[in-house]
Amino acid sequence: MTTTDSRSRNSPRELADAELQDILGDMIQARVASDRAFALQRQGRAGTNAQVDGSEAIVVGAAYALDPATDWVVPQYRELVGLQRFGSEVLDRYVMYIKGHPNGGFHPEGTNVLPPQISLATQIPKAVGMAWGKKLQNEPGCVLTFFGDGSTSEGDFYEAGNLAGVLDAPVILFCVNNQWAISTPNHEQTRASSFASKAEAFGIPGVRIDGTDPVAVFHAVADARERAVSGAGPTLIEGVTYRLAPHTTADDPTRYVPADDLAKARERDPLVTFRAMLVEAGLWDDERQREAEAAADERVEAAVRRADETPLAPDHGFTNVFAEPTPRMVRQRAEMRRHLGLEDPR
Amino acid sequence: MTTTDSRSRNSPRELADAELQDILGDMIQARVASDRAFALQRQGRAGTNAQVDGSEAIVVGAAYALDPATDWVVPQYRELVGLQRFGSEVLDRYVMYIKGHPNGGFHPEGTNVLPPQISLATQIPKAVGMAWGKKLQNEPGCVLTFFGDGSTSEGDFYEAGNLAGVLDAPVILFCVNNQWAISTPNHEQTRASSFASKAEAFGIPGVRIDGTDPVAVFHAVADARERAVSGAGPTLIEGVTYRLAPHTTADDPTRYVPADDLAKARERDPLVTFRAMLVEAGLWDDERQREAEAAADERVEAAVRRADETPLAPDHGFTNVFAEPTPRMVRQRAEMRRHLGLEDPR
Amino acid sequence: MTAAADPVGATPMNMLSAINHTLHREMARDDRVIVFGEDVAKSGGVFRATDGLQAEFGATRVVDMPLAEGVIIGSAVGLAASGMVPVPEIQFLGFAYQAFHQIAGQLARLRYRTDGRLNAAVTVRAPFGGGVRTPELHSEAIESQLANIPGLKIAMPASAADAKGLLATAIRDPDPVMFLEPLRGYRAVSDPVPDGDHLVPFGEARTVSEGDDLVIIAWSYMVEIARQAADRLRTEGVSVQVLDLRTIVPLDVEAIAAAVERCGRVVVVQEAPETCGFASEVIATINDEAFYSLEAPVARVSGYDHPYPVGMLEDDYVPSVERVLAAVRRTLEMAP
Amino acid sequence: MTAAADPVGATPMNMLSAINHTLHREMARDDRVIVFGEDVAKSGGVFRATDGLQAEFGATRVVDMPLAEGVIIGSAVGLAASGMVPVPEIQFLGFAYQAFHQIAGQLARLRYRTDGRLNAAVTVRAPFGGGVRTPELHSEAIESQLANIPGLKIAMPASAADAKGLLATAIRDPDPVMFLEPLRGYRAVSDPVPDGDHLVPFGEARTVSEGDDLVIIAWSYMVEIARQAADRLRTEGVSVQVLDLRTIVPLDVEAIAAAVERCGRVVVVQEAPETCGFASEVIATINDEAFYSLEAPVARVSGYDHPYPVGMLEDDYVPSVERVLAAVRRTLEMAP
Ligand SMILES: Cc1ncc(C[n+]2csc(CCOP(=O)(O)OP(=O)(O)O)c2C)c(N)n1
Ligand SMILES: Cc1ncc(C[n+]2csc(CCOP(=O)(O)OP(=O)(O)O)c2C)c(N)n1
Ligand SMILES: [Mg+2]
Ligand SMILES: [Mg+2]
Repeated sequence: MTTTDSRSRNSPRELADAELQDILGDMIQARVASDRAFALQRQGRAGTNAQVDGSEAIVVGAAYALDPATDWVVPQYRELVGLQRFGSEVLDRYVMYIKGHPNGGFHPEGTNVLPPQISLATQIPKAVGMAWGKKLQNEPGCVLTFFGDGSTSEGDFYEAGNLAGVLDAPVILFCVNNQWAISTPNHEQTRASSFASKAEAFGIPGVRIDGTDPVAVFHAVADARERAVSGAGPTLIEGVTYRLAPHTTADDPTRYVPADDLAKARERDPLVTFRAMLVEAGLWDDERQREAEAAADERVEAAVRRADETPLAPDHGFTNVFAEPTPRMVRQRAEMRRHLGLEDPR
Repeated sequence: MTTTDSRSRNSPRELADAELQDILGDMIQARVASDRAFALQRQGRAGTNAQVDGSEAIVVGAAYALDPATDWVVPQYRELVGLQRFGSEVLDRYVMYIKGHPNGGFHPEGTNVLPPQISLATQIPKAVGMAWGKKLQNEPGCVLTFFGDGSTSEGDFYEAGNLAGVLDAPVILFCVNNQWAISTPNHEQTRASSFASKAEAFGIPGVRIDGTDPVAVFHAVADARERAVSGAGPTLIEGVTYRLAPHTTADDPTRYVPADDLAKARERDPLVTFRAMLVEAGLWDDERQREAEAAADERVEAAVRRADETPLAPDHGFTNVFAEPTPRMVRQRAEMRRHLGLEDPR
Repeated sequence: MTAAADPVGATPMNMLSAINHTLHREMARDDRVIVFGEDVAKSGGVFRATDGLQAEFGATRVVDMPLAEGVIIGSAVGLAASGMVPVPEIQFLGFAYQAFHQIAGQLARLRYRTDGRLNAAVTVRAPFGGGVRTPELHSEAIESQLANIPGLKIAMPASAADAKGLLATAIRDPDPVMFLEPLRGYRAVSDPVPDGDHLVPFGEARTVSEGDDLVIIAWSYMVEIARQAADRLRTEGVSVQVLDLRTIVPLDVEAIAAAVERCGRVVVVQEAPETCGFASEVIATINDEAFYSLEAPVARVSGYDHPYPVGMLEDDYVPSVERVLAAVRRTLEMAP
Repeated sequence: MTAAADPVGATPMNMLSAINHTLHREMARDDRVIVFGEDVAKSGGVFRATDGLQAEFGATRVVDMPLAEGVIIGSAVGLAASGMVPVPEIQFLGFAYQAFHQIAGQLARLRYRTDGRLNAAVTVRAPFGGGVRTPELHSEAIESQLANIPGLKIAMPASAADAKGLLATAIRDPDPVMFLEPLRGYRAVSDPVPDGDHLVPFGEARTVSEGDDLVIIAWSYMVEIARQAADRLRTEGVSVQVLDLRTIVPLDVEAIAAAVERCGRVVVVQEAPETCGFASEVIATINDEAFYSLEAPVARVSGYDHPYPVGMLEDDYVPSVERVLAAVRRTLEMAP
């Protein structure tokens, strides 16, 4: 059932020119935001965070195949910077998130994106449950969840994939194969012939595509979405790319990534190759590039500013555990506020 | 990589006549012990237990393909009655086990069988670890673990299968597909085309065989063992059969098993079909059948007697948690003994 | 400390019937309620707690799941995020361990992590508890491990009426509730269950029998053991209060403090092993709230610090009326 | 209450170096020892705790595993059954939840279930603890949940010397040990570590500073907080004992009782949320063993009953020197 998508990267059939340009714009923004997040960590203004570098075509290509009004994205942790299509809130909140601000997990009604997930693969059962709930409630649309190559080794991936198959859940399981799980390469992660081939275990289609090509990603996700919303069930997609940055701001990949491999991967940097493709098609030039970068910078700066300006209550942790805090929590909160010299909470 | 073994059930090539007779003898003993265990529960002399009915060919056929001196069996819970080849201790301890006697989990050095496992699929990672340990210590032999069709839905199965592939561990993963997980049939368990096909996710061979034919089982396990001990890695085997008894002594299958299906399955009862095959080959007759049943009865009765005679200390639970109990446990044990009017432990 | 119900009448039922009856009612009341788990649909559950639900509400609302506790809980979180009201069953609480990452990391945190955007209005039903000769991991009382996970409410009914009232409250509660059912009480505990809508609020303990020489604090089936002990002591002229906590999160700290203030002497009974069982938290709470009222150390009657034993040993492992009586007598004898 | 070591000399190290040094020594001493986990081999661990091991002992004894905590623990149990001495790493303790079914149901019970035939001589290393701005589930202090699981020993060193001595003891112990390493102590805690063989026996608490007005009981990094508080109090003329439990299972009940008898007043400090943290067990133990010596209720300084918070909130969540000081002062003021 596993197939390798062979659509040529030069035939973006169903995407209009303007969309191709928007996709590159969002990819640029993702990279800019990711770089900025790295810098913020180095300046002590943000915590550990994970760069998107190398996966921009996957995130943005997938986003353009989805309908932000009806579909949900359940991310791992690298993808939020590339989900501009799901609303500007996503970037704003993501910046708060990496700064360790408690509002960072909130997306207002209408922004159909969950916050980052650190506990690997635990988002996959959740995505399947959300898709199941959509089906039960006859809601339109589908759910797409991202997870890494490493995350496919967790029981959650298999349990969820198997259940998705049984339920014909309208869900797209998207494996972002960036070749590495921190220091662990694919061949130490599994002996399966591909991550897509694991779909066999669920009795669902598995598709392996070039994850550096947003058009290939777009088509694969569009096809999977079509299956999902028509009731034909889930699809497992493997997008093959290469992690172009350290695992996170806390990682030193020179200890384990072969320099040659990385150099080769850089030649296929999606920001370079897709730009070249659009340039060749007459859809992009240096001027557009400068504009896109400037626009991205501005959006990112605005998000950082908003995050910096969002007030913070030291006892925020007591809110939103339960709809109403327990008496014990009320007591603890009062103790905390007293200790910090604050008034009792309203 | 998934294959369906098509060796004819009439060509027991590598098994000598005497072995075929021994296999049927052990299958008969398994059924006798299983029936007796059911009766003991009904008499209030044993706890809930699970019958082997329908899986005798799998357990005994597999056991004959293994070397009890070097290989380990890591069972689920139905198989112990059929592992006579691994030593008479196995049956003795199993009877203690179902009676709820704390010695029931013990197998003396040289009996390479773990006790029953209730927490489904948790034995699979353990079996892979044992096989890995064998490899690290250059020990001969392999490890075979049994698990049900339902157990393949647990994360443990996938995590362990994937690791086994990565390590080339000398392990045989044997899925006993008896069509049911309590009341859940195969098609509600997974949409995979077969349980054997899940091997694709691990990059290891998957083999699907007729689990009512001990000769087919023997060959599949013998082949898998050959792969394991030669360093070629693990194999997933699916033995297809039908559960001929209730799930356990506590179950009422008339609520969910279609009577027709069960009737059809009874026609393929391995004890009937394999006996017919041996009769046809001139290797079995009514006299042998009577003898085998009598011998089985006797062995089972002896095991029940031994279990009944094994003394029991109410504070046995404190032993063998740790090599040495903690001071708190020593205190608790003394309290328990005092409460029960027993002397302080030696 | 009183139930919020205003029942028209009441019908005697055992806990199992009360649970089944409540599931029927709640599914009828709110069509977002969905029941799923291993063997809950066609067979009606291994104890028949979900019997008849599939026949009444259909195969999309009462679902037999693949055998995987992790995704039973994980998908429940997703269902809740989508607006459903999931009531998954874990066949035995010991198998909740397979789902601890989903319970602790996901179920307990959906609201927290999304800063209030999404609720996990999930009620996880799971039977547990000893004394009925089940195989391993069917009996384990692990409520204190769950209570250490912030974001979970934990209901542990001891009567059929409370099984109904707490389960209805749990299902209607916007937060995740672990609803732990005592195996031994399924058929052994029977009492009048209010007809009609019956809601027992969380965090309100129940005085099962009045007394002022000593208070026995318990929850789930141990309340029954405590009650029997109190009855025996009454015939000896000893007046013992039995306080049923009903929910351990939220905890009725006031009721505990009031009982300790009145009685001065306390026995806490739990099925779990001694170390880090919920009894320790009760003792710590008494230390916080009623230290100066204590006339003797609080006695704990617990399982022991070894794994829940096999059948032939369990009667000496699970707290018995005799062990509770001994603890009460010892505590009454201690110098103030 | 004293270490069993007779060291020739000592070398100052931080906890991380002490752990790395001990792993090197134990692997050299016993070739059944095998180290594995996520990223422990090629990269030497995300904190470098296992740095250099693969270079020294080869790729079969130091192994990068597929990303799956359940089978990391599950295969460790099997390795132990086969005669190896596994030292798996869980990259952060919060991800032990993915393996709770293997920890509670298998690791803790191999010996019990086989009635003594097989040992699970496994040491599970896992870092945890707050104050270093890690993402979620990296900080969670869940030791009390583990302590409620019979069959696990739990070591929680607070000094570099103990990190060495307890780790060596854990690896040589025939039973499963959860060896929990404080993230914040990896580099911040540094002290002289005995050269040569250094074994700290389990179940023997350590007095970090002497005093008799009040005892602060702590473990892991909270010992450091307690020590700083005690130092500050000493300058004010208050004499505070700091007792480091070192292992919470087995627990040094005698040392706790002796300290309470001498001091009469107690503060317990833990990183975990208040409800059902190990501090509750300490209080219950004091209630059992030294009730009549208590001059005031035991004070708990804990994390709060909400999930471990995001970075900007954590400094007000994890117990601080200031919160410990406040608890000490309050406790000293209480009427006896
Ligand atoms: C359950 C769990 N185990 C371990 C970790 C620690 N960890 C964080 S990222 C990572 C590697 C993830 O690899 P992959 O899934 O391929 O995603 P990538 O980072 O490459 O995008 C690990 C082991 C974690 N966050 N969660
Ligand atoms: C982890 C876990 N979950 C649930 C159960 C309850 N349970 C016991 S047997 C069973 C069905 C097992 O089916 P299968 O694996 O096919 O084995 P079979 O009984 O058919 O041989 C279930 C759900 C359990 N024992 N362990
Ligand atoms: Mg990756
Ligand atoms: Mg089955």
